[in-house]
Amino acid sequence: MSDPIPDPDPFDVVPSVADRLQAEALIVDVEGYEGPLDLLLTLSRTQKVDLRRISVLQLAEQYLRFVDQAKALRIELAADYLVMAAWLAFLKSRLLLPPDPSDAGPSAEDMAAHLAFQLERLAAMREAAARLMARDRLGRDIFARGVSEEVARVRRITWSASLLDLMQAYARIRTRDEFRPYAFDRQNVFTMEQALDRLRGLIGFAGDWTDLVSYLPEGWGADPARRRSATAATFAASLELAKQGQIEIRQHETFSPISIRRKSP
Amino acid sequence: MTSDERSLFEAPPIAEQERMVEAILFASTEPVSLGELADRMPHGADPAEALAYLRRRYEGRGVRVVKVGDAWAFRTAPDLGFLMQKETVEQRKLSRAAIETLAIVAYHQPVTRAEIEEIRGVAVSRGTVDQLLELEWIRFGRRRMTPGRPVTYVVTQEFLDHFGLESARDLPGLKELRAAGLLDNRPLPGGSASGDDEPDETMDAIGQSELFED
Amino acid sequence: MTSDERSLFEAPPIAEQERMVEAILFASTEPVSLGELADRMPHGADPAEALAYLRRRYEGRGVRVVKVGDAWAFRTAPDLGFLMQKETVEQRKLSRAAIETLAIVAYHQPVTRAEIEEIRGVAVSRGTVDQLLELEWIRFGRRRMTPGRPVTYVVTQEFLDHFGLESARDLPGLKELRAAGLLDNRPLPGGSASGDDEPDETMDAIGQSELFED
Repeated sequence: MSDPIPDPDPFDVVPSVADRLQAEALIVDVEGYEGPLDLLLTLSRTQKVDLRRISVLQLAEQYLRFVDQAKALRIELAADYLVMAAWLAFLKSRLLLPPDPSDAGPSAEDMAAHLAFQLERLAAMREAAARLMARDRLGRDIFARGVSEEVARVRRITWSASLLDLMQAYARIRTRDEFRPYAFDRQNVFTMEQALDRLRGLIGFAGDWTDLVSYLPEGWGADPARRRSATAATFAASLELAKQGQIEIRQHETFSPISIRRKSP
Repeated sequence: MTSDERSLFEAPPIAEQERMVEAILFASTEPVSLGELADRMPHGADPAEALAYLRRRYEGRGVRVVKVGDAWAFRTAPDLGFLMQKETVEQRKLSRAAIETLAIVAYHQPVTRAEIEEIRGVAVSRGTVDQLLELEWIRFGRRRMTPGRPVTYVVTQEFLDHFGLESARDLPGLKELRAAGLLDNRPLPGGSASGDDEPDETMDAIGQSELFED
Repeated sequence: MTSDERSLFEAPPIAEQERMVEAILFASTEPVSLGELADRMPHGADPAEALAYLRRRYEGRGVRVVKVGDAWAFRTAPDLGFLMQKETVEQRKLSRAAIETLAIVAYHQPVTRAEIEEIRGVAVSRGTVDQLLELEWIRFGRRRMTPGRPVTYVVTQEFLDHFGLESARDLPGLKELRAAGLLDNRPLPGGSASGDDEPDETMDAIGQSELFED
C-alpha cells in the first residue's frame, strides 16, 4: 500500500516554476477544498500513481509544506487542517524512525495504510457520485406521465347487522312489552259472581223452562267477545245454582239450547 | 444528440416517429396538437401519420389516444374508469334504533311508521328510516286503507339475502327466541307465550293477514 | 359496476388484467406498488403476471414499464429524452457536498452522519442533508444500535425513480466497490486520531435532538 521507504522528494529538492505555481494555486484555492482529506486527495494526484501505491510519507510532506506556505501567506486555515497537519507530522516521524518494539499502538504502516484507504474510498465515492449523476435521470432524460389522473378516494361504509342482532333487537322490544304493568281487562268480562247475582235475582220469577240465553245481561249480546264472556259466566252460574239445588237444567240434545227453571220446592 | 443531427438530413422511419409521438403525448401535461408535435419532432417527420399508427396500436388497450379539441392525448379507456377510484370500505355497526326498526318491519310487515313507534314506544327518526331505505333493506309497501292512508314498510329481497332468509316468515318467533336463550325465560303474567299476543293484537292480525298475501 | 360485481366470483382474463394494469400505471405519475395494483384491481387478479405481459408489450416502445423498488411505472424511453426538453423543469443545482453525500448514502446505506463525515473527511452541513431530505432522495432509516443510537440515512424510492434504478443493488459499480473493500466500514487502527470523531459527536447529538423535536 504505502511506501515506507523515505525517497527524496524531488519537489523539495528542485522546486520547478511549474511546481511552485501549482503549490500556490493550491493555496489560493484553499476555500475550494472540502476539508483536509479532499486536499490530501488532490495532492496525491501529483504522485501520478494508483492510490494503492501512493507514498504516504511523500503525501505527508506535501501536506505539511502546504500548511507552512499557507502560514507564510497569512492564510488562516481551518482547525481541522491543522489537526490533520499535526497527525501527519506524527505519522511522518513514525515512518522515518525505526519501529519502537515497546510501542503497543498501531504501527506507522497501519496508520499510513488507513490513510491510503480513506483516500481511495473518497476517490471511489467521488467517481460513484459522478456515475450516478451521469445516469439517465427522471425529468432530464426520462419522463414520467405528464398528467396524473386523480384517483378518487371513495369511502364506502357498509353497515353490518347479523340475524342475531336483529332477533335480539326484536326480543328486546317484545320483552319490554311483556313486562308492562299487567292490567286485567274488566270492561269486557262478565264474571261468574256477576252472573250468579243476576241469576239469583231473576230465577225466583221463572217458574217454567226458560232458555239460558235470555238471562244474558243487557248490552252483552251484540259484541261477540262480550257475548262469549257473559254466556260462559251465566252457564257457570247456572251450574253452580243447580249444584246448590236451586234450579234444574235440561238440554234435549247436544248443542241444543240449554233451559233452566226454578226447582219446585 | 446524434439522432437529432442525423434527422436534419433524413426523417426517421415511421415506426420511430410513432415512438416519438407516443413519448411526447405520454409526458405532456396538456394535449398536444399536430403542430406542436411537428415542432418537437425531427425535421421531415410526419406526425399525422405517426399518430394514425399510434392510435391503431392503442385500440382496445387500457389507454387510448383521443382527440381533445385540436390536440391529442392519452386517456384511460372508458370501461376502466372504475379503476381510477380507490375504495376504502368501512364496516360500521347499525345503530340500535335502526336495528330495532328493521326488526319491527321484518316481524310486522307491512307496518306504518306510527305502528313502529307504538311497538318501540319511542319516535322513529326520519334518518333511521332513510338509512334502512338507502341500504335497501326496507322499501315502501302498499298504503294502509285506513284514515290518512299511511305508507307501510316491508323488507326487501336484499334484506333477506343479507340475513340469509328465504322469507320474512322464516324469522324465529318469540317462542323460538326464548328457547334460543335470546329472551329471559321469565313466565309471562298473561300466561301467553306466543310471539303475537295481546298488546299488538290488532296490528298483528293485520300484519299476518297481509304477510301471507305475497 | 357490473364488472366489479362479476369479478367477485371470477378474476377477469389475463389480457383484461393487463389492460387494467396499463390504465392504472398510465394514470399515475408515481410508481404504483403491486399491493396497490391488487387493491384496485378486481378480486382474484394477478397484477404480477399482468405486469410481465405488459412489460413485454412495451419493450422497444416510446414508453417503457420500469420497476422502481417494489413499484412500477411507465417512463419514456431514455433515447427520446431529447424530444422532451421543453418539459424540463429547471433542477436546483446540487452542491458537490450534496452529490457526494448522496452517493455515500446510496452505497453505504444505512449510514450515520458520523460515517458520512468520516468518508468525506469533513463535517456534513445540515443544509446538505436537508436538501437531500427535501428532494426525498434520502430518508431516515433505523437507528444504529450503537452507543448514542444514531439515526441512519437510506435512499428512497424517489431516488431510485430519479436515477432509473430498479433497486439500490443496481447502483453502478456496486459490486466492484464491495469487492475492493471500499464499502467496508474500516476503523482507524488504534482508535480516533484522524480528527473526524470528536466534532461529530456533538453534531450527531444535535442531529438527534432535532429529530426528536418533530
